[in-house]
Amino acid sequence: MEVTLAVPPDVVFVILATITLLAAILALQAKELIYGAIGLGISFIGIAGFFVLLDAPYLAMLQIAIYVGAVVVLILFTIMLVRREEGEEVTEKSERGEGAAGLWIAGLLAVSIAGIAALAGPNLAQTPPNAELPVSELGPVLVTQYPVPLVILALVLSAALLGALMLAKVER
Amino acid sequence: MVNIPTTPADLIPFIISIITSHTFITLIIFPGMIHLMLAGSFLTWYERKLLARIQLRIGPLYAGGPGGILQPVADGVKLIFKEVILPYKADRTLFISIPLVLIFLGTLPFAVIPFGQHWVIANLDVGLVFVFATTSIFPSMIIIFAWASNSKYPFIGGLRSLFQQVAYEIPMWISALSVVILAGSLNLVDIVNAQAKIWFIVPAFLSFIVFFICVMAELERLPFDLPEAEPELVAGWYTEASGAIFMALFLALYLKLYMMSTLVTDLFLGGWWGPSFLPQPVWTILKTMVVATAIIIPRGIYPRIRVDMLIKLGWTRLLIIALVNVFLTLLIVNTGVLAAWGL
Amino acid sequence: MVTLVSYIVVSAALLGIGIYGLSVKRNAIRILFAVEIIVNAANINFAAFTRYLNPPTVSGQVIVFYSIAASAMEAAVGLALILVAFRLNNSIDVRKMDKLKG
Amino acid sequence: MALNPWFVIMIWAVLILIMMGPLLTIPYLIVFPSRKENPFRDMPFESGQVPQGYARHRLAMQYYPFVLMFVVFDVVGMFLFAWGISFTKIPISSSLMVLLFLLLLGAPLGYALRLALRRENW
Repeated sequence: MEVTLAVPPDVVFVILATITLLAAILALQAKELIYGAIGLGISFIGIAGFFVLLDAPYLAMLQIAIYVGAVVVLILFTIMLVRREEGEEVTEKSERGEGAAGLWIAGLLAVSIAGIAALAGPNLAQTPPNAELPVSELGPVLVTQYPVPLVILALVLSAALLGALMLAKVER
Repeated sequence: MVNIPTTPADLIPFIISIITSHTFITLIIFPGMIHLMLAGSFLTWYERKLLARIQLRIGPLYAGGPGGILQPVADGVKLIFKEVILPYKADRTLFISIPLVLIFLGTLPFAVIPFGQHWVIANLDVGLVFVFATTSIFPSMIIIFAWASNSKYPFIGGLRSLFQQVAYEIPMWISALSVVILAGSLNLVDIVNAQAKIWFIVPAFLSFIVFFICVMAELERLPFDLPEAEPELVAGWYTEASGAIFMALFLALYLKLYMMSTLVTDLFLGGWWGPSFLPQPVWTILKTMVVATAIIIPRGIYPRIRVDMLIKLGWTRLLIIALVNVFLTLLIVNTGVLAAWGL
Repeated sequence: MVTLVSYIVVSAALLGIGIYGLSVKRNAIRILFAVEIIVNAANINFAAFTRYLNPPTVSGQVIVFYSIAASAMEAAVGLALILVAFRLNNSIDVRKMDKLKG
Repeated sequence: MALNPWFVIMIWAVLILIMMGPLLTIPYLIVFPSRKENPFRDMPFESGQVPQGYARHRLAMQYYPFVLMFVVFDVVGMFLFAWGISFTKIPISSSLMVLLFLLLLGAPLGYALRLALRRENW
């Protein structure tokens, strides 16, 4: 019997989903904000794993380089800038059952979306069609088919950079 | 592809077929674990010996072997059995686990870095970006470790380290971009194969200079070792590390040095290409050692630069030179100069 | 068996976690975490749909690319706002950010 | 070999953890059970002084603009890689669009640097 020595994708998917969801919960529930940022980073890495499963390896690398490499660094930096010496300054206690209400809303939303998807499931594609997507596919499409969003992206980047700098600058 | 064993008699051929498979050998022996451990510990000895020679000292001598080459083993044994001191009010979980994460991040990129045509663990299509993505996680881990130490020197050093690595990552990527344009691929094996006729150091010389400077800054080597400036910050972000934690950080840093040297070799110095009287991996390792020597030597020679000079060098000069060189590369590729050189 | 629905379920769960954080948390940085989680939930859906329903083209990946870029910028500006709020109020509790001026 | 490279990388990652894990866990197992509290030994190093005050001070504001610029140029860099691998395959007019993109980003970069390098702003 010939087999390929490979873990079935289902197992990888379940492990990735568990890691991603648990890390996302850690990001929101951890007592210390630093742990929250670490949880957020792990969650991003899990999502990069999903991109790899979805045959988008360049997106996975983009996700890690931009989110884990840059955004998490910026978040850590800001956390260290806004700490007060007495420790965690925001009490996360909910008033009058706000926490329960939020949980209900979020759970209802998630369950309803998942339910609709599951109902529509038989009509959707069960297995991905076999299509080899070379890595170099994304670049030409970005540049040749969507040139206008590119210029808008440049403007958004400039606006964000200058806006954030002007905001954070000490005013005199 | 192997046959799954059904009887106990089949088990032994099964195991043998796994052990002798190419993937297994690459994982465990050559570009894999054993080679990396040897290379990492060899570099610690090599740096000490080289610096000693520069300063007219002898360096490690008594640990056995020629020139005390067993010194890393002695150091390792000593450090493993030393006491691990947790600073007062340090964050215990992070303080213990971050060194392991740093070793992990230092070792992971070797999966895609080739040492020969077939001597690569995983021939990944996005290899170069994989290396850059992995190394870009280092700064956040360092600042978390520094924060976890709950001490002033590590915190200042960690902030400096974060800021410096972040500042030099962009010029590094953009100077690697001209190599990517020349090779037309992100796969490191393809990039080296594209250098069979001419090494990329020739058409992209400015990129090589920028990349090399950025590598030195990323590795926190002199003259860019502000994060661990000994006279000012004791030992920078690993001041509080002791015993096994210190050993892990040390190993991670030297693995990163080896990784970056190999990357320079593969991107600019033609990887395994050389006269064929030596096998391919030997050429890669020889060139890597030359690059590592060039990275280490300034530590014995140069003073440290100031923080504001560091900023200005990284963000104005190097970035602009790298961008200019991308345009030069575009011109070279478009006007067909390279075709005359056989690329 | 991993189908398109599995990805949608994971994405919906992430969205739920994000909405929960957005509605309950008081710490401005945690609210930013929640926003990032929601954006990522959407990104998974784009990549999954373009892989399963539209395979030879990569238009979904292009959207994810722009989405990642935009959310990185959103995080940059959001964190700058949080810095300013901290400077004004000496706190990053969103309950205390209820003054229109200063 | 028919193995998926990502699968090999996964094996590699697990292998690293298996081989390097003991390097750190064994010393902890040896050291920690025998520990007693000792405030003098656990004191943070401060060149012989007794440490005072809070260790995690907010003194990083001067570095903030550079981290911000890094986030922006990270996006630009990753985009440039996507374009760079396909440069020889796309028409030159499309590449001019990328040059426009870079030129549009040049002016804010210069202004941001001017803001960031003035020490009194931070």
